[in-house]
Amino acid sequence: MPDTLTAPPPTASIPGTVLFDGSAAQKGYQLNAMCFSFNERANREAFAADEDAYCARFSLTPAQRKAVAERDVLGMIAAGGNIYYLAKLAGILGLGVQDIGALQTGLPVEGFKAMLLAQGRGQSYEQSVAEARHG
Amino acid sequence: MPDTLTAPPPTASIPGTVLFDGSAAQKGYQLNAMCFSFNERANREAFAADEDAYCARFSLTPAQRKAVAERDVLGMIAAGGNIYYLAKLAGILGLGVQDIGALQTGLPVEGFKAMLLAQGRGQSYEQSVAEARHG
Amino acid sequence: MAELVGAYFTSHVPGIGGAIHRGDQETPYWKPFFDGFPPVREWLEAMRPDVAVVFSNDHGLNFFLDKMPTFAVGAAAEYRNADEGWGLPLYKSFAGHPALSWHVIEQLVADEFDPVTCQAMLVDHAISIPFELAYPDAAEWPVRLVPIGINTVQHPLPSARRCLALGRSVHRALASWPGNERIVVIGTGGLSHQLDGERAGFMNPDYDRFCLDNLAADPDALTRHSIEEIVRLAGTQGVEVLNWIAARGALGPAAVEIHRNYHLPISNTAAATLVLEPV
Amino acid sequence: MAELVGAYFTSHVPGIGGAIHRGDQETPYWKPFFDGFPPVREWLEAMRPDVAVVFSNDHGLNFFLDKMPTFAVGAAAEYRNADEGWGLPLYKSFAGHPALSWHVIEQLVADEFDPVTCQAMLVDHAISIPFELAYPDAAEWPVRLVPIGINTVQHPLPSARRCLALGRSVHRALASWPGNERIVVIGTGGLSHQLDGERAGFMNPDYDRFCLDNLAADPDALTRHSIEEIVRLAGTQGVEVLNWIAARGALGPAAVEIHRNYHLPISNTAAATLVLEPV
Ligand SMILES: [Fe+3]
Ligand SMILES: [Fe+3]
Repeated sequence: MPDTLTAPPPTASIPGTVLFDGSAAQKGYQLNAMCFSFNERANREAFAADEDAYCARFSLTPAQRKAVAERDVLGMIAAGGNIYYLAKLAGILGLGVQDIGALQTGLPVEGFKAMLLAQGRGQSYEQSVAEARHG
Repeated sequence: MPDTLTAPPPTASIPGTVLFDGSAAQKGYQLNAMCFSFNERANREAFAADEDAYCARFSLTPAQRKAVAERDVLGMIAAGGNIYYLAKLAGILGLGVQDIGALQTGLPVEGFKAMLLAQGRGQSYEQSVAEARHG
Repeated sequence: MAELVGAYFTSHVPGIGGAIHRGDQETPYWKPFFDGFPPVREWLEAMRPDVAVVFSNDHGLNFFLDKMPTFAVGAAAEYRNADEGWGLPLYKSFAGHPALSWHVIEQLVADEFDPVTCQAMLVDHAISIPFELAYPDAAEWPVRLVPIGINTVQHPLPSARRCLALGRSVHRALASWPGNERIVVIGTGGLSHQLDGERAGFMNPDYDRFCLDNLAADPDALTRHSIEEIVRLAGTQGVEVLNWIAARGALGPAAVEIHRNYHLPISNTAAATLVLEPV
Repeated sequence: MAELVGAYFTSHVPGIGGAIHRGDQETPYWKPFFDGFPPVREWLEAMRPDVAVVFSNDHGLNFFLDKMPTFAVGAAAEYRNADEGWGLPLYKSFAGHPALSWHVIEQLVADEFDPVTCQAMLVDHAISIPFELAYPDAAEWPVRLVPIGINTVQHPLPSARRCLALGRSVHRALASWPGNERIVVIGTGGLSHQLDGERAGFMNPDYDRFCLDNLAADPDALTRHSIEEIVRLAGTQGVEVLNWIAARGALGPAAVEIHRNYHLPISNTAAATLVLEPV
């Protein structure tokens, strides 16, 4: 079995990864509820028309409001956002999954895409990220 | 173990009893959806104001509509009604659980109540029903 | 370390709420039922639980047939009662205990249960009435709530064996909870009654006694009957005994009976009240 | 007697729908992925299934955190797609097969699973895209749908072992179904990918190959990893492999690989396509 299958004990945390568990689900309820509402076009338009008022309607926490205002995806996740729901907000903001990936990794979008393509050429994730980061 | 604990094979049907199973749940969906809507006062008032229109809004089947129109509880159950939801309709119609019991057993309400009290004095259900039915 | 002080079981017939509202407790019809509660209140006063893990079933308030859970675990910060369709006065809200709820959910999933997790949940008379009976003078409930719902509405229902196992998994969660709460387990509903069909009004004291006699010492005895057999023996709504069985599992391996009351009829129902303590 | 013709597995990345819409199938970026599908289509044309039992996960369309199921079984007469938040053109609706759905539910509950039963259910791209790929020219889907949802959104997720057991219970239901339908099992999602966090963009062909190599002959091998280990190995959304594992269980004890395609990246995802037949 290759090395990448040797998993450490489950208590060890996973680098660069937040598990959306009960604690996050509790913390992020309002933010995710707002994102869930974006399944309806009228709600997306209401958000776009008055972002402050719409966030207030869902009682976002200050940390959530700040992360949304700053388009800070890692901040949204730290504030309990779940990517399956956040993806709907990203759509409103005109961000695709690669834009979001770029924002979270700190890579430029083209760098993030190149990192994905490098993995497609057989490079490891770590190597691909290192190259994208440092040329 | 007393005799009343000797249960027959599970395939045997239970007298005077309809299990609300998947088949009933499927058949009764509209009727139960209407009854579920009665958790809101405005819906109860809409039903009371125009029963035909309200039933039509929930696409009741003809059998369901007929049973509701005739306050025929056994008919509602045969049409897929579930007692936990039907109880809300009964409330609108001014019927308590003993009124419903009377309607379903064919006993007068006082007879149904007497049948319950007879069980409280230690008589069997069968005996209590027989007495209520034939004096 | 948290302490599991015991388990309290009671019927939850909606009409009980009406009797309380009217002050009918001492009337001949209601007295034999309400007389079962002073010992419950004294016991609770002595035990002073501050968390209640309550097994009950929804009565068409919180869930509909569009998405009907087998087991639903509340993980909300607050649980409100709401209009159940009869326009009655609302019961008091409950504060939740989300951290303990999630701890229970983690244990359940680890033990191969498949709960629906509810960060928002309404509670109906099946939860409110047992508290009205237990704390008649409370301005607010002295316990925080972890509600666990069991499907008794739409067949296939989970088997008695499955519900007992569910309760036992909850017990493991409570036993490993690092907080210092005093926890009471509550099972509500039943005992024998049937509201629907030509057999409406059916009760069965023999089966109820079998349940009451075995619940403390040999709860597995209650799992010998299939759901269909329980319906035959206890009536279509008598299957609410599943809530009792699960609550008994949550109490732990060994238990002793502290108090029992049994009286019928209350409305269409054989009403029972029971207090067990772990040993 | 119903016949279980085999199982089809594929990734369900939303961007695939965009590529189909734009007609990008032959572009250098997409061709290696779409080239995996002619064999799937030929196989389906030969097998002519008329029912599809599909294991997938909801992406925040049908369920929210207020009431989040571990396992959800659809029992609707019709399943509509709906706006997932991006205002994209809607996918075609599916006709359901309520009788088979209830048969599956009965088996699951008998086998001590605790599903949510959904007489109303929306379906998202995780179900629609596999059909767009399999039947690109269909005016309407040639199969009726029994959708089974697995929680991959909110931890605790059901373990791989639990998902495999779920699938095996579904297999027992299909094996005892008295109809004469031709049934295909479908698992959608994965393989390795991670959309969220600083590790966004993570893929792991080693783990994917481990899954693909073992799924037919030794699916229990995939249950050796805990959920946390799967997240580490496959990424936060790579846990969608749970849908594959459950679908493999539903195929029955022994299976052989008929077709495989694997290509990365498709969007942020390592995309795989697989067809298995029972032996
Ligand atoms: Fe009840
Ligand atoms: Fe997905």
